[in-house]
Amino acid sequence: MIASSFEYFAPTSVDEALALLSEHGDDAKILAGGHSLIPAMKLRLAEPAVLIDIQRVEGLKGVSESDGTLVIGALTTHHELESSNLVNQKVPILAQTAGEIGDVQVRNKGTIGGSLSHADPAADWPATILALDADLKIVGSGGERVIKATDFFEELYTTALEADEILTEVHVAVPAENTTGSYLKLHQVASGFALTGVAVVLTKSGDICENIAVGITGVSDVPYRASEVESALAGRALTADNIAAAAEKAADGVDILEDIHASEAYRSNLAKVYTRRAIEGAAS
Amino acid sequence: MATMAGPSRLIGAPIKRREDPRLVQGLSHYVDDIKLVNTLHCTFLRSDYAHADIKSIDTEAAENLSGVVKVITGSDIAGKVGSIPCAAEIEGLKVPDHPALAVGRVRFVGEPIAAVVATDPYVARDALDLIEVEYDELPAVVDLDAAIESDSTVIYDEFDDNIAFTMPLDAGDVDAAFAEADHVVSQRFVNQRLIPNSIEPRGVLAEYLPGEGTLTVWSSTQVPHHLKTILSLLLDLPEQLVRVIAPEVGGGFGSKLNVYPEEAVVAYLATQLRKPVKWIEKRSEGFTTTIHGRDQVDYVDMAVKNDGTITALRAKLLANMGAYHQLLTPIIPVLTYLMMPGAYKIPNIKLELIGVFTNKMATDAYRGAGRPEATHIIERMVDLAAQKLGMDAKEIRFKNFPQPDEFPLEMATGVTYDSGNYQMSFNKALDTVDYASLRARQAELRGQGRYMGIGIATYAEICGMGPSVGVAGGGWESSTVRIERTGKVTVLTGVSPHGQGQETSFAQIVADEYGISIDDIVIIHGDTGRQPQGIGTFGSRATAVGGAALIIATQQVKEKMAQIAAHMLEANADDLVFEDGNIFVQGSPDSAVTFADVAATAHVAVNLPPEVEPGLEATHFFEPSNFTYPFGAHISIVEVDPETGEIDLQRYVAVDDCGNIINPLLVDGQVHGGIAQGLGQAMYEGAVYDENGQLLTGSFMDYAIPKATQVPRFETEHTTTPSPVNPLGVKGVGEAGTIASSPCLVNAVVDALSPFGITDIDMPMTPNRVWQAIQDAQ
Amino acid sequence: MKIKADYTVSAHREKVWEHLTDADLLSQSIPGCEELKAAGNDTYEATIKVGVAGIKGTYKGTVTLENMQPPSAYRLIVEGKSTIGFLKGACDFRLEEVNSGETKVELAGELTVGGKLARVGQRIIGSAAKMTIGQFFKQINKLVTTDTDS
Amino acid sequence: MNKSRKQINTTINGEDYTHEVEPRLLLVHYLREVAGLTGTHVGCETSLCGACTAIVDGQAVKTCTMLAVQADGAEITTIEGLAQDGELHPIQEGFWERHGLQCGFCTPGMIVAAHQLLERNPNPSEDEIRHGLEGNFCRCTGYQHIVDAVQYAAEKMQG
Repeated sequence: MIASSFEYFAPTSVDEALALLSEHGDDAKILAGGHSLIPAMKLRLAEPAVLIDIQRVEGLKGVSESDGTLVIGALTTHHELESSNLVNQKVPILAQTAGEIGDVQVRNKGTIGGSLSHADPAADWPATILALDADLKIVGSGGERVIKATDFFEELYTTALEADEILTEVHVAVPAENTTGSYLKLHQVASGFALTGVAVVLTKSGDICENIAVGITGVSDVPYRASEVESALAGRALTADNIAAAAEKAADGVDILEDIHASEAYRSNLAKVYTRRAIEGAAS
Repeated sequence: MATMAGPSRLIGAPIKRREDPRLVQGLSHYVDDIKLVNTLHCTFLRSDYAHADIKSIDTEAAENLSGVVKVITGSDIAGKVGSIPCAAEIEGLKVPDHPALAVGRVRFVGEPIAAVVATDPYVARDALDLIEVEYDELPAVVDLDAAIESDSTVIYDEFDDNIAFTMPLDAGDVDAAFAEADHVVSQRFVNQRLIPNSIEPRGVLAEYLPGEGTLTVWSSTQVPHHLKTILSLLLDLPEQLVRVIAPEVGGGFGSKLNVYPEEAVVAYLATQLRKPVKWIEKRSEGFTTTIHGRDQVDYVDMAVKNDGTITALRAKLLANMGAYHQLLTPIIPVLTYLMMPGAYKIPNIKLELIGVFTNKMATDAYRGAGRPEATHIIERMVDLAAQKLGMDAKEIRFKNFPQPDEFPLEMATGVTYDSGNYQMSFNKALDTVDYASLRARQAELRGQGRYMGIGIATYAEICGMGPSVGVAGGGWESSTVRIERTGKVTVLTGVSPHGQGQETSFAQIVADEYGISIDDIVIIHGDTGRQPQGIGTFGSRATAVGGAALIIATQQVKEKMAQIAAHMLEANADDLVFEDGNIFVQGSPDSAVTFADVAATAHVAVNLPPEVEPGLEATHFFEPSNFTYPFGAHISIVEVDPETGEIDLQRYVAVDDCGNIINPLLVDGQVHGGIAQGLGQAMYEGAVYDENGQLLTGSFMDYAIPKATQVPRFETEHTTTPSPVNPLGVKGVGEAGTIASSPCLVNAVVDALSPFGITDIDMPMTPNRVWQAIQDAQ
Repeated sequence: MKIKADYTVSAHREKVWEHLTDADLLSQSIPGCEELKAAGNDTYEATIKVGVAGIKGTYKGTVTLENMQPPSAYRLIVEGKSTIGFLKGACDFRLEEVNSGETKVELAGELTVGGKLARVGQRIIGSAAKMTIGQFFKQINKLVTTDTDS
Repeated sequence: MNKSRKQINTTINGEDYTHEVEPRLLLVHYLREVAGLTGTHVGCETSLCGACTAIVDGQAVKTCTMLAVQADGAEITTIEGLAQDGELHPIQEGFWERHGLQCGFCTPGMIVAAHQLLERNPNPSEDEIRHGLEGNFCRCTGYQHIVDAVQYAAEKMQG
């Protein structure tokens, strides 16, 4: 309940934050909404010597549209994404995903950037961000770079972010008219994290699946794109049989998590069933 | 009774709670809200091991931390703080020494080893990380079946095995009944370990005044009087100088019906340091070291005839005590043993109850305490028998209920059910759900490949904990009624409510009896300095025993008032009526004296009838003649998703008979909360230890208590069969919902999955477990 | 918790053996190893910062190598404790030369954790262990190949 | 340690507070121990139970998962700030009228969460109420009377 002592800094600009990060290196942690970090600190599972609170950094909040792309500031809260008219109109799966995270109080405070950077293997955002093929803007002392979501999640709780970098923006291309999405999740009943969460982004041409992206969280150490499912369905008719056959591949080639809440076999089953249902949901 | 009460205005009415204004504004005081000047903060270092010898404890670095006042270990308090007591008296019971801080050996994860006192709770926490403990790990005893095998590690050197006690029963002729049975059904049940998790954690604040020699302890407890007595014994202080206050208590569910090491250590530290000392439990501590509930493995056989008559029951009950006995640990499974027949007349019963030590936290009273286990066993067995006979789950129950005119009914287990009409409550439940059409709907859905299930649990339970012969530490309750000089009424009760609402229901009882406004009555509880004697609130006893004590004390004072009023009115006391704040001769309300005038007269004491002493106060100790036996019928409707194992709970109907009802609003609240906790056991909750005795469900991240989205709307109904064992005719309702709901839900899910050939499923029925059961059946 | 895994290292078996059993090389390969000093009998006192991302704990304890059968097999025993709990592992390593110049290392063992780590971390301990072992072999492979190249 | 203490300014229930605090001080401890407002409770350590819910800059938050330093400059409303001039807030009244509490420990957080819910959705369905209160545990009531209480308040607040 009581964290270890730390030095606290509240920079107001990205540059200031980066300078602090360079100065304190591995000893420092970035504090965004705090809803992953503070619980870990209270249990003393995490004991950073320095906390860099970026809440007061200008320009990292909110959603805007520019050239067919939604630009989401890293400090945008789950609640803001859930309730934003722009998001609900342009990329409703983002709002839908946000609404599945934690509870109201957590969504009020937790941020998309914080969640993605923390990379919990059962967090919701990674599935959807992968399915939307988002770009992530990262700044560091060496400058700015943009990487694909598919290159972002590396290992358990480990991302492509270097120690001196901060995720600043998430870029999501506004999908075409004939594209629909669906995020479907089975909650671990205690924590609310995903036992399995499946995000599907589907582009239809008539009854044919023109393009499909499936992001899955909760099933493996690292959230992943179910590429076997995608290739099994792309270019085919969206019949119940085709969808079911493709969804059977949802856990192919994946190292599946096992814990007291769900066995490996059960998670594998959930991945398939939820993938099928999410595709059906997106296709209907 | 000489005097007449006015028309009953409040008993039976849904009066809103008088407790609530302070609570909804955040203005009440739980232990942690009480701030005394110069308070020191205590925190405990706890064992990471389930079973280990302590080689050394190095506290030096912690002691040197700025702000740390004191660090103590088990050896520092040996001989100064007594062993944590167990009140159970069971023949042959092994009672191990239970030091407040471990000495030499630890026996469960979370066992306290050292206490740190600091000027600031943050510093106290920092100090914990500076204490070095060296352990020699020992094999941990975790599995109940394995613990009683001859090759098991034995937890106590002084005992031969891990068996804490055995209790046999052989009533009737069980062997003959099984020999003559048309069918025998057998099943092993696991009644999983639960963690109570009241939302307010435990907490203690103790202050010692050396001049006066008085120790005052504020504790989040259900039993302040027991705590007072036991603390005086543990610390060797005169009992009269120890005062325990249970301030606002944020839920207990049995978990605070106890005396814990932390209470003893904090009180001891206060006497030594001569400053107030406070400890507030962290949730993670609550998970490991506040008592757990249930944890039985039961092997059961039932003999039935072709017509559905149950002729015999045979069972071996393994009950997990954990590593030490807490206050009532061994008693809890005895309630299972006593209530094995449930709502059915079963003449032949053979039982073997075995209490088993393991390297886990102690079990003890958790809402329902032994009866949910019994009800689970009998209600599941009845369904299994019906399934085997091809009989409807409804019919087999009617077949085996006793008739209403058979009560009081002595059962084969030795208890006597006070009153009952099981047919009435069950019929009401069946009518409410329209049972026949439900079965038709189920058949229709099965045709569509959908798995709907109807679950029934009819139950009888034991509560109203008393008489004293059946309750460790006493089964009576005490109440004092005092009418102040101004005519305001003070009630002092020995019960110690922590959410049950007796400040309201008890005031209803008194207001009706005196014909005065409820606003003129104050109910004081939870303070041994103000109400000198009492037992406490547990086992759905507060109204059945404490309310009974109250009504009698109320009437005793009323008789005296009537004498004084009769003297004032020059009338006969027998003719007086108490109504609307006045006392008058029946039929002559115009020539009345006010209730307040009579109170003033009693205290001014210059115009009293001869032989009448001044003052208006009476104390009554009520000793009930028997327990009470509430009953009822719960029905639930579920649909199971066979692909994922998810359960959709669509409807839950509860018909409970708790005797007379004082306040239906409070009764519904108790039933709702009870069902939610039973539902938690059925669907979500379960303490999981690994093979080394590590608790894997040590936080709300892994241990699920039901959330608002995870429970349905409950439909509650009642029938009323008064109890003959107390003057209010009440039975108690705090646990009924918990007792009936878990078997009701398991029966529903098993019913839904019966097309797969599934006959039983363990709790909690998580999606994974349900899905796995379907896989295994296919 | 059972641990079962295999890794292929791009070096001959003797070379891999050497890297897996030499204190200096081990200390360079064990992720988060801050100190590893010999305490006799193939036992080492170690200080290791283990964990994932921000959730790291510093464990002090011992690393013992047993049943040494160079260059094909040994048993590794790790015991450590920190303020958030303890961990104990015993793992059998089998080295087998596959193809030419490649060695397959098979691991089979048990890991137990206790204390707060077990209570709140059960969801991720298995994955974290797997990841840590993976990082260890990645580093071994790197050291071995650097060594070979030089 | 003093060098790292930070001064924070907050407005709590309309009153201004200024204190120097350790950065690790949790907001809930600031409210309870420094500002003396003990209506906000601590029920768990893992940001799940919601007993510590207060409103910070218009958002219901779990004050056990926020540092006091993060609240510098914030406007905070706790349970103690809801009743006005001795009149219960309609949500408090609803909890009283509909028996929405038993032990009362979760109640302040529950009421504050309900406050946020009704602000965003003045006429919620039962389902929406249950979802809106998912971050607040109650072990006593089974939630049904809490739902009823929020419905009572919703009706009353809409006039």
